[in-house]
Amino acid sequence: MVNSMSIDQLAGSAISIKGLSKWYGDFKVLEAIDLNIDNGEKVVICGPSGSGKSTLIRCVNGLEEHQEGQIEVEGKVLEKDIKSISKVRAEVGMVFQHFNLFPHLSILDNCTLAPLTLRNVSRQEAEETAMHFLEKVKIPDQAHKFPSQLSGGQQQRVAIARSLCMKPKIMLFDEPTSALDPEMIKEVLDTMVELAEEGMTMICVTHEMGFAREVADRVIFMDSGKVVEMNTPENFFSNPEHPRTKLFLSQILDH
Amino acid sequence: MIQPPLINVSGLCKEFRGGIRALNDINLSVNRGEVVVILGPSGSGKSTLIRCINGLEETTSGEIKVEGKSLAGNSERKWRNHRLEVGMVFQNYALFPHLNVIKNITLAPLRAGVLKKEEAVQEARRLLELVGLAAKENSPVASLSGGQQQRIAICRALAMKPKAILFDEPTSALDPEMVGEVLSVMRRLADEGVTMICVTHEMGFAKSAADRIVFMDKGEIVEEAPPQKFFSAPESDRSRRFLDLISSHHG
Amino acid sequence: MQLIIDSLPLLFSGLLITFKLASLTLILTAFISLIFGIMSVSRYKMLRIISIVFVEVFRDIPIVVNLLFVYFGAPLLGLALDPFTAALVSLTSWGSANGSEIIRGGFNSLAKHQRESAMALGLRPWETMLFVLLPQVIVPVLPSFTGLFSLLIQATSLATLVGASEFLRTANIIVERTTMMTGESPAFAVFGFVLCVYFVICFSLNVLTSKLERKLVKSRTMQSQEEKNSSNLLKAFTESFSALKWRKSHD
Amino acid sequence: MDYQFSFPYIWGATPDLLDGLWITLIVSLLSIIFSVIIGVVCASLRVFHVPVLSSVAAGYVHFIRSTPLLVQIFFIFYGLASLGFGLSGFWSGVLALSLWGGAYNTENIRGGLSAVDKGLKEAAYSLGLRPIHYLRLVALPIGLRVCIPALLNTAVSVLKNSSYLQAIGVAELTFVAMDRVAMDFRTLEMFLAIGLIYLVIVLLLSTAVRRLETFLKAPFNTA
Repeated sequence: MVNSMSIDQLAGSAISIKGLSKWYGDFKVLEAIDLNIDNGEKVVICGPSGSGKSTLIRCVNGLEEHQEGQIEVEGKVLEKDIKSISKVRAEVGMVFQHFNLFPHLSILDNCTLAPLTLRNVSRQEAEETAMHFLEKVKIPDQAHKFPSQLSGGQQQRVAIARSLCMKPKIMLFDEPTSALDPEMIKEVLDTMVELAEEGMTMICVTHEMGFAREVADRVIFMDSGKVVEMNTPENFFSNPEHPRTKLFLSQILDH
Repeated sequence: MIQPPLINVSGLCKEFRGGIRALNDINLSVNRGEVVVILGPSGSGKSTLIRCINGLEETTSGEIKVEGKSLAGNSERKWRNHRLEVGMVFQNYALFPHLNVIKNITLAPLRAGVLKKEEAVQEARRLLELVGLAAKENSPVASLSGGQQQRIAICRALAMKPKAILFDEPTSALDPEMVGEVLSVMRRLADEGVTMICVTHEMGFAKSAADRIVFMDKGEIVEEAPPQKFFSAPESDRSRRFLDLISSHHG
Repeated sequence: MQLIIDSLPLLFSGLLITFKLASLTLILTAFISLIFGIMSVSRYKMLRIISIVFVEVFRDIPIVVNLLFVYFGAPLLGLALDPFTAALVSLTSWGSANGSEIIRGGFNSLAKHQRESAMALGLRPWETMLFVLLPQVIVPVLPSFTGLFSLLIQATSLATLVGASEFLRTANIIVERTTMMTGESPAFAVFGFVLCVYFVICFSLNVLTSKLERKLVKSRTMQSQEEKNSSNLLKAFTESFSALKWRKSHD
Repeated sequence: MDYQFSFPYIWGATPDLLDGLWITLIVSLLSIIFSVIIGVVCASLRVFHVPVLSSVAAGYVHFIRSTPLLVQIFFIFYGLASLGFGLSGFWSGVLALSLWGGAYNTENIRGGLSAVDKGLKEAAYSLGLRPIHYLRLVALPIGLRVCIPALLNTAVSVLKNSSYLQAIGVAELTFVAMDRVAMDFRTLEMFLAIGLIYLVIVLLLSTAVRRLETFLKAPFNTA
């Protein structure tokens, strides 16, 4: 009985994190994190700066090494050797706060670089895929420009398209809108909402509470490297359990 | 007798090198005790405007008057005297990293000879108390959070006993949880009757603290209205579009 | 090997002169660099031009040419210099040109906000320089200066060319003398020894340089971890380092 | 002191000076080419953390940067000869300057590679690219562009430092001038002439570097 349950859980799990701990020197950034994320689930992580929320999702695709615990992505355990990490990374797309587009490549080349290098596709095929996703984020007409010629909002949408070109099963977002001017936040959030509606598994570190309310299946609140509260968005916003959460929400929502 | 406005800007134009027009015929007057919030998309010239008011940018044409005295084309010395009367708070705090908190606050008043050493320290302590950072008096600036640094930058500007304070996006470099603490200090100043001109994206603050909203776009003032009116029934299309974009993802 | 041990007293007397030359050069260089460095960011165009001309001329003309000119040319202008003084003059002029460039780089890498916020507080230009800018420039340029000092110490060996009896010249004398007496040249061992002595001295300076650099970058990084929003400062510092490294002339 | 400055003297010395300039340029050019090759090789060894060789490269860089160029030149010219591997003054000079420039170029190129924004590395990795892909497709195209000005600055230094070679009798510009000074005592004329020549060459080159720097600093957008 117990066994079959855990197998069932595994089958539905996109990401399973068990007892994850991480230190920077003596400083513990993550403390015994347990987290299961099902296929198609959308999770929003929030918390004060330094709470470890970015570190957590950076551990999921091996950008940060963890010291204890286990991370499984799509049933594959994240190991230390570069080959297995690369395999996991190809399944997991990531979008960064500062976009991190390759400045020396055009938008189109940014999108085709990884597929051409890692997957056996022809250039034509890769470019078609790229254009497909660029249309989806509504900037096909910018395909031959360079990143520096685009606004922040446009760059971030390109970054999303670039990740999608690898056809990932999971998308990680690390404060995707916090480096953007206020008028550009909406266009990026709209893209993310659309992606969510198509059923993509998403983990999102963000302070955009409107987005969390609209899209998230679960909201996680972290503080000092620990998961303090995990709840449905309705409960999370209307009656948070933990005093730390209440304080945080009052700080974020009040002004 | 009608008192002249504290700050009066008329016909102000500013061109950057290369002929880019950042400000076009700006007319704005701010009365004593008034809180004016300037809103607008990025690149609309709102920061440039208040930097001109503080003489950090040279103006191309137009006039800036403080208490009825014109500043156009004046010498560096007069600008300096003017700056003594108008404080400024920057987006990136711009605290002096090599000085501790209290020295940051007392440096300018001491150099300007406004206060004696003891008075200056006392005044600084009073201001630190006001922003809730009395305990940080001797900390190095670098050890403080962004919100704390910005509150100290406000103290630093207040220590000169300015007649008005200009805020240039004071919260936009801050983490979201720290925005509240800075805004509450600003609110308190507004309540106490400090004259403020504030460039910000914080709509909540604009709604609750401003006496007047000035909406700018492409270097021009598009709309000027009290906040209730601006947020409920903006007159121009441009303001409406801006409000749509900003508000749709908040709250 | 025996030869080197036998000649140690002679070598040591040369090394002493090298030390004397180096220490005088370093002190003068530090002082003159500061003056020209501050001049190069002055508000007065004339001072800036003087500084630029000084820097360009003494950096661009090879130090060998500079030295030979000072030694052989000065007598024609009625100012005969002994080899030691000639070396001191030319090394100092070369070092100061490079040093003032380092200091100028330090000023330019300071966040623009620092000067502005000091201005906004009404500090006078010289007060801004003395209390706000200079203290912030001194520390970040330290590594570049220890690097420059290492180069200057190396450059003292050039004094050989005009006949100052410093370290390399004593070594040269030993090589020549022994070759004449025995018919076999000990050049490999003797010059190898000289290389090693210089290496010990300059390598420790270079290690100090990179330690200072790392420490500075680290203190800035730690600051920025606590304080994400001050990353512009960190950027300014790292940029200044890379800029300085490129510019660090290494003749 | 009745020293009569004579411009015609400079004019008369022009053929000699041109000969010297020619040698200066040839020595510099050869040394610059070798020093870039050395720099690329050693920087790659360092960046790839090749065992043993990486430390050897580091040691070489430290040694060259911590010892005077003049002593290096003497060591190569006199020292090697005393062991029986004598090189001519010309080739000793090229060898010394190449080794010297190579050490600085190693650091230049390494610096260029590490100046590439860390975020790009993470972005590349998060797309599943391997370190070698990252180096080839992202770090090198950006990093080399970043370090071109530094390479040119070192090249300018090599050219200036070719004047050190007058100490071992290579007939380059400074040597020619000193030679004539010893014969005719026209010190001011000769130094004015070579001083101007160096100044013009270096100013031209460094202006070019600065132009290039602003050009290179501009974002990538020439489609």
